[in-house]
Amino acid sequence: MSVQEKVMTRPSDRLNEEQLLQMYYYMVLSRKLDERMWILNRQGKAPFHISGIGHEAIQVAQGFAMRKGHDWLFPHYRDIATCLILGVTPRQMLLALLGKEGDVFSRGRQMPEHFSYKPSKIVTVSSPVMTQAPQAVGVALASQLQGKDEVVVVGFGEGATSEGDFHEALNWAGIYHPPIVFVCQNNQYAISVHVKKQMPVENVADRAAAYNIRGVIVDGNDLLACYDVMVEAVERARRGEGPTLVEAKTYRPVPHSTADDDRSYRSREEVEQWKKRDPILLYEKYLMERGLLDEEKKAEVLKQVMQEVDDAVDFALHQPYPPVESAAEGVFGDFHLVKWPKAFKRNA
Amino acid sequence: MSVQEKVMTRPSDRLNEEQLLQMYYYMVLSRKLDERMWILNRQGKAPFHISGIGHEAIQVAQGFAMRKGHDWLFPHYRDIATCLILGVTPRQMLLALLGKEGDVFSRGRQMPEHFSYKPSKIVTVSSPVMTQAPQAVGVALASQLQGKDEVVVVGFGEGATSEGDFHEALNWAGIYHPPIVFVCQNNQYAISVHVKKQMPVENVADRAAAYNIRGVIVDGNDLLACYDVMVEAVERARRGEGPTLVEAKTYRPVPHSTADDDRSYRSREEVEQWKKRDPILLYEKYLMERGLLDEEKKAEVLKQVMQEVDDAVDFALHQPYPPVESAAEGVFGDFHLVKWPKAFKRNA
Amino acid sequence: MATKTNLQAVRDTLMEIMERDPSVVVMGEDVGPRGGVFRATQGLYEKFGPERVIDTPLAELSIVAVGLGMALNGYRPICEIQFADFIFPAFNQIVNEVARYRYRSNGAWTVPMIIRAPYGGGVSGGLYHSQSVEAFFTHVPGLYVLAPSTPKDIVGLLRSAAQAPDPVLFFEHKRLYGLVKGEVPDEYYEIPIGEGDIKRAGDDITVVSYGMTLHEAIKAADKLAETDGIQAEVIDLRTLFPPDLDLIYESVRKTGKVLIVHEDNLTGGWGAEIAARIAEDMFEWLDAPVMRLAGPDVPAVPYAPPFEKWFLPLADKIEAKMRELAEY
Amino acid sequence: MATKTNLQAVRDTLMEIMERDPSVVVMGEDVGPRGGVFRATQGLYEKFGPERVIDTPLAELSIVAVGLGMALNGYRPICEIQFADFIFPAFNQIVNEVARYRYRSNGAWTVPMIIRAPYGGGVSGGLYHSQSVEAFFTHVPGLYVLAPSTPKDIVGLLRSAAQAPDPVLFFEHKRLYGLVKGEVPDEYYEIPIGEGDIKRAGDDITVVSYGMTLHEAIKAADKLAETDGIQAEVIDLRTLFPPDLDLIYESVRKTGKVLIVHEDNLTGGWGAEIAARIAEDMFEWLDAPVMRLAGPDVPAVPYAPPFEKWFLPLADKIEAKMRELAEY
Ligand SMILES: Cc1ncc(C[n+]2csc(CCOP(=O)(O)OP(=O)(O)O)c2C)c(N)n1
Ligand SMILES: Cc1ncc(C[n+]2csc(CCOP(=O)(O)OP(=O)(O)O)c2C)c(N)n1
Ligand SMILES: [Mg+2]
Ligand SMILES: [Mg+2]
Repeated sequence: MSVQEKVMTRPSDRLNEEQLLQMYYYMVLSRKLDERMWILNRQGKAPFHISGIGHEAIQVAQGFAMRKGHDWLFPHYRDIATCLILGVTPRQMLLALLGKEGDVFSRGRQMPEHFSYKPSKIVTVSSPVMTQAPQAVGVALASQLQGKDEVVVVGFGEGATSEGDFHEALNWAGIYHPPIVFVCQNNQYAISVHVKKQMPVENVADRAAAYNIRGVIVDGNDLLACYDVMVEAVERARRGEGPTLVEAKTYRPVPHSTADDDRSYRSREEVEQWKKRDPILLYEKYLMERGLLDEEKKAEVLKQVMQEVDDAVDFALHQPYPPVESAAEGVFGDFHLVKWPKAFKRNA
Repeated sequence: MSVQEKVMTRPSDRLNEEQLLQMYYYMVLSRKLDERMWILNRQGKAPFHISGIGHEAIQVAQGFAMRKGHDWLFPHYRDIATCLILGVTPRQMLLALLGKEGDVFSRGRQMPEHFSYKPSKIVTVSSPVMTQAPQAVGVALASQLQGKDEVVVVGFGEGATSEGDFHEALNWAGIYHPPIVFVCQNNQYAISVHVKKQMPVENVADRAAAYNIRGVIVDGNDLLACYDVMVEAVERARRGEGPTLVEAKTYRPVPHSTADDDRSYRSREEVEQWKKRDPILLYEKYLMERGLLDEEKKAEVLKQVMQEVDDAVDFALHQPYPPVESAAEGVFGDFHLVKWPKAFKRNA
Repeated sequence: MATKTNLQAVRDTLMEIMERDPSVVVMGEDVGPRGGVFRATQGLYEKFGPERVIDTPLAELSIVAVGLGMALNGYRPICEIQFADFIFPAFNQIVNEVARYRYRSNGAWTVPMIIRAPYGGGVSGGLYHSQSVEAFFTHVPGLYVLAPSTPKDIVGLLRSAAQAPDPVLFFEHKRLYGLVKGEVPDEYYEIPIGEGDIKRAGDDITVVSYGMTLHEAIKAADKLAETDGIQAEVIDLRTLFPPDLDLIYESVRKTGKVLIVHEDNLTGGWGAEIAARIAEDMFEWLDAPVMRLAGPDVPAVPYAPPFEKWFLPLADKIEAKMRELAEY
Repeated sequence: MATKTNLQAVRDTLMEIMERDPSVVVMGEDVGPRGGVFRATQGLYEKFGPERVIDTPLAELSIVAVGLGMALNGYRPICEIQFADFIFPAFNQIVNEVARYRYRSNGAWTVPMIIRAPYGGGVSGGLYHSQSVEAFFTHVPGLYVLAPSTPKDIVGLLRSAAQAPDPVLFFEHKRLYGLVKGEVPDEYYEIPIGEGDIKRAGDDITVVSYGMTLHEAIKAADKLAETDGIQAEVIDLRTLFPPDLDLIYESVRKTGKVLIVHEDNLTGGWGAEIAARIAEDMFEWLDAPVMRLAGPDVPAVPYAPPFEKWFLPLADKIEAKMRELAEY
């Protein structure tokens, strides 16, 4: 096989023009939605937002590598782009941002970006980091035992890998080989803590060997490189060839969240340097080189995106909050075999 | 340097006859004491015992590699031999077995083999496995920060490495490089669970690479091999050359504890096979080959050991239990800045 | 009617549940060929094989978390924590995750699973094989907490737990495993979660308990009836959350006096909540202060036999306290 | 006298303690150059450097465990848990280890350390940045649990905590960090652990609280005095364990009526223990049932602004409950 042929077997080579432009569309949509959420926060309209900016390449890649509604996602809290691809609408994102009625993630109970959308098998996110990893192993184990061909994708940051949950999840994954892909978005910081203070090895993926699973490093700002790695990992898992730990090297060009100020822990030069490798810039360059994008088309996409964003914001701002009584509901489900004592006043 | 010279630089080559026989003495003492504890349990005199039998080579090795009273030990609960070497007496072991007054570990509060002896810097053992590992890192970090030349040795079984604490401890150790030696006594079983169900890699020591620390595998039944590895690890740590994860491959030829029955999970053949590699047998063979031991000397050692064991048992059986009021003491220390409300009846 | 020990009740009911419901898996340390360190899962592995009876790595956090994940994807896991003392590595997963999945997803994601754990003292287990941990969980909205202590109640409540759409903590007192024997009806029955049980009728004082101290309280009550003619009504909470206040209040309306007994240490124990509820809701009915008798405020049950006796609220101590209450 | 916010009180006192005691180290996530996510450790890194102000890996279990180890070997660590909600990964280390070292080694090994954690709602933190977790720890023998809520109390209690020979949990209400301002005496003082404080005198009813609800209770009391002429005595527990029952009982002897208010959910909250104690010990003095007002039994404070208001026991709800009690 010639080098040329080898290259042509990359999954991304099988993407047609429409798909390539769809990916671009989701990158821009995610970015613009995200930027607007920052603005809404700065305007005092949204109490909090945690951002996916700069992480869109790996996020879009994983979304496209998955079978929508069939595979499972335990998202990283930055995975706005992935969730959009899997079926969450911009309106739903905004409703969650504001805690409004219609928030499909939690009906106003959770902070923004705590995604949850059962029709898309997006499993509810919580804030304590890394708890989702061993849970995702459980879902994958269940798929395996039932002979289903679902794959589970679970995301997290590099900082979270210091938690014991990471080790336990990978250990189980190594033992049972369920269909799971661990995706680490290594953006080099856990809030202010640089990855060099976080772990004594260069790469998170180097740790895969300790669990006898595949570890792969990819440029997390290069969409198609991410796509290739993700498709391979997902399809291997589907074929029963076991778990992969993917490490996407990336950067967070914005503060950790709207509550953060990153000037105390890193230089502006470092941030500016990385902005030159913005995943959207890189992908635009690629598309332009391939002749799939020009300024006109760019403007068109942007216009469409901004319409969606405006619509979502407008819609969400005008929705009511959920009725206050609803906050007390659903701590337990209905169950015919539970007898709630009358005298036990549930004060909720 | 010739092969011969290289061989002669092993730490064990520097051991003199007396030291070699002392090591033998401790192996036998630990074994005989341990066997007697089983008997006391079977006689209904001791509620529980967890055994070091078969693990004496690595335990004696680590004891001799440490500076007594200077280095710290967070023992594995099987480390009877190590504790004896570091200064715990057979009488104290027996008092702890029976929960009698004079038990230096806990004054009757903890189960047997929950060692603790501050004069020897043996830190109090608890039952939840692996909790000690990150604690030991803290002690080592404190030594490092204070520029002390103490080394911390921390022991555990291979099963316990599945706990998140293991990962967190090694991660910190890799980041800070404090003077610590992790010693895993891999006896291939965690109660009934074989190591193959416990972890997806062949060796615990293989995991050291994930933390950028040294990993060393040693025949855990070969005393002098263990000694060489332990001295090197301890002295490297002392010289500031960082942590080592030592994996001593061994076997538990007895049930997990007096509460276990190992026939449900492994064959008698397997156990018998391993008994042929009993660390005491191997070491006796070595000493005999070197002309340091003969049947007469063996009998002499045994006699001395049995006297100590008999004395300890006899002594402990005749000691009283601690006064019952003492069970209520020492939940908190005296502190001039705490005002215990009079009306707050402490029901202890 | 068959006579069974508590242990047999657990084991037989697990067997029955697994036979009936193919989505049930049992997972935990040594639950496979070893049959559990208390033999509570004995025979399951042989019958259902390694895919439904899973010997897990030594890692409680992930026993619970992997169980949770399986519950999301078609299974109903019964996770065993070998000793309740070792449930704390899984605390984050239970409190922040298992208990909150339903609420935080507004009912979209639910976690039907059981976490079983042997608890309690009286077996020379020292500080780390004797703990009572229920009060850490009864405080957490989103968890059912059960602690039956007779074979009949174990069977009936385990059957109910195995149908619950929400997580259930199922605590089994390890000292009672072999100690308590009782009749189990042959016909199928369930005991609703949240229903207490009067284990001994009486109308002088009310005693509320569960676990080992329940049995001690019954002993004490019988003794007291004999010696002093005082008739205590002994209520077995069985379900700790939600607690059957209806039953307790009914009894208090009759007796006006109530004593709560548990093995867990007093301060912040589950008895505090029960006492606070009675004191508030039944204020007008009370002829004496709501009293509590519980384990001392030391870090769990110490090992030496006299210490263990000192720690545990056994019949003699309960009897004395009952007398004090009756005489108030 | 300087006027400080709660946050400044924490920060300045940490600075002072580190200056005075070279064995003190501060460790936690983002406590270094970032100065903590709430800026409670701002300036420490610049002053004391990376050996005494340690940015740790993102791992609460080992923040506590490594701290414990350092405490064994010459240091007095002040470990920060970034949000109380994230203390649960360290639960095993705190409950089974930190709290038990002294007792299990019969006093040979001790653990002088502080674990600081911002807690509580009112900052749009949703289910995982709003939790009150104190009741999980007040139940555990071997831990001091403090929750001061004014600058003066924070300074005085943090100074005491930093000299304790045993572990101290130090909870700081995050909503109050910037909200509460108060005077801090210039001269050095300490506040003993275990001493409550009457924050508002009165003799009609007694209100016991701590944290944010303490401030709300004072507001409610002032309002009630104005509108109804009812004088409530508001007691700030400050130290949760051991609780100053002396002070409470003295007040109850005067008022005969007591209300306990906390933000943590009602069932199994720390108020249960306080209520149970009062109900038992002060039975003869009570003219009304011991009442409690607390957060609802849902898994923590939900996010949407109206939900948050619904959850928190704010002044209006407290006022209504006080009136109910006064009128009983
Ligand atoms: C258990 C836990 N501890 C602390 C936090 C607070 N916290 C939120 S995000 C974060 C940093 C996470 O860093 P990383 O895993 O690298 O993900 P990133 O935010 O960089 O994508 C921290 C410390 C948390 N959410 N959970
Ligand atoms: C956290 C925790 N979970 C479970 C147990 C029960 N337990 C005691 S020893 C043991 C097996 C330990 O195996 P390993 O670490 O290999 O050490 P070994 O006993 O073989 O020396 C188990 C499961 C425990 N002590 N602590
Ligand atoms: Mg990061
Ligand atoms: Mg082992």
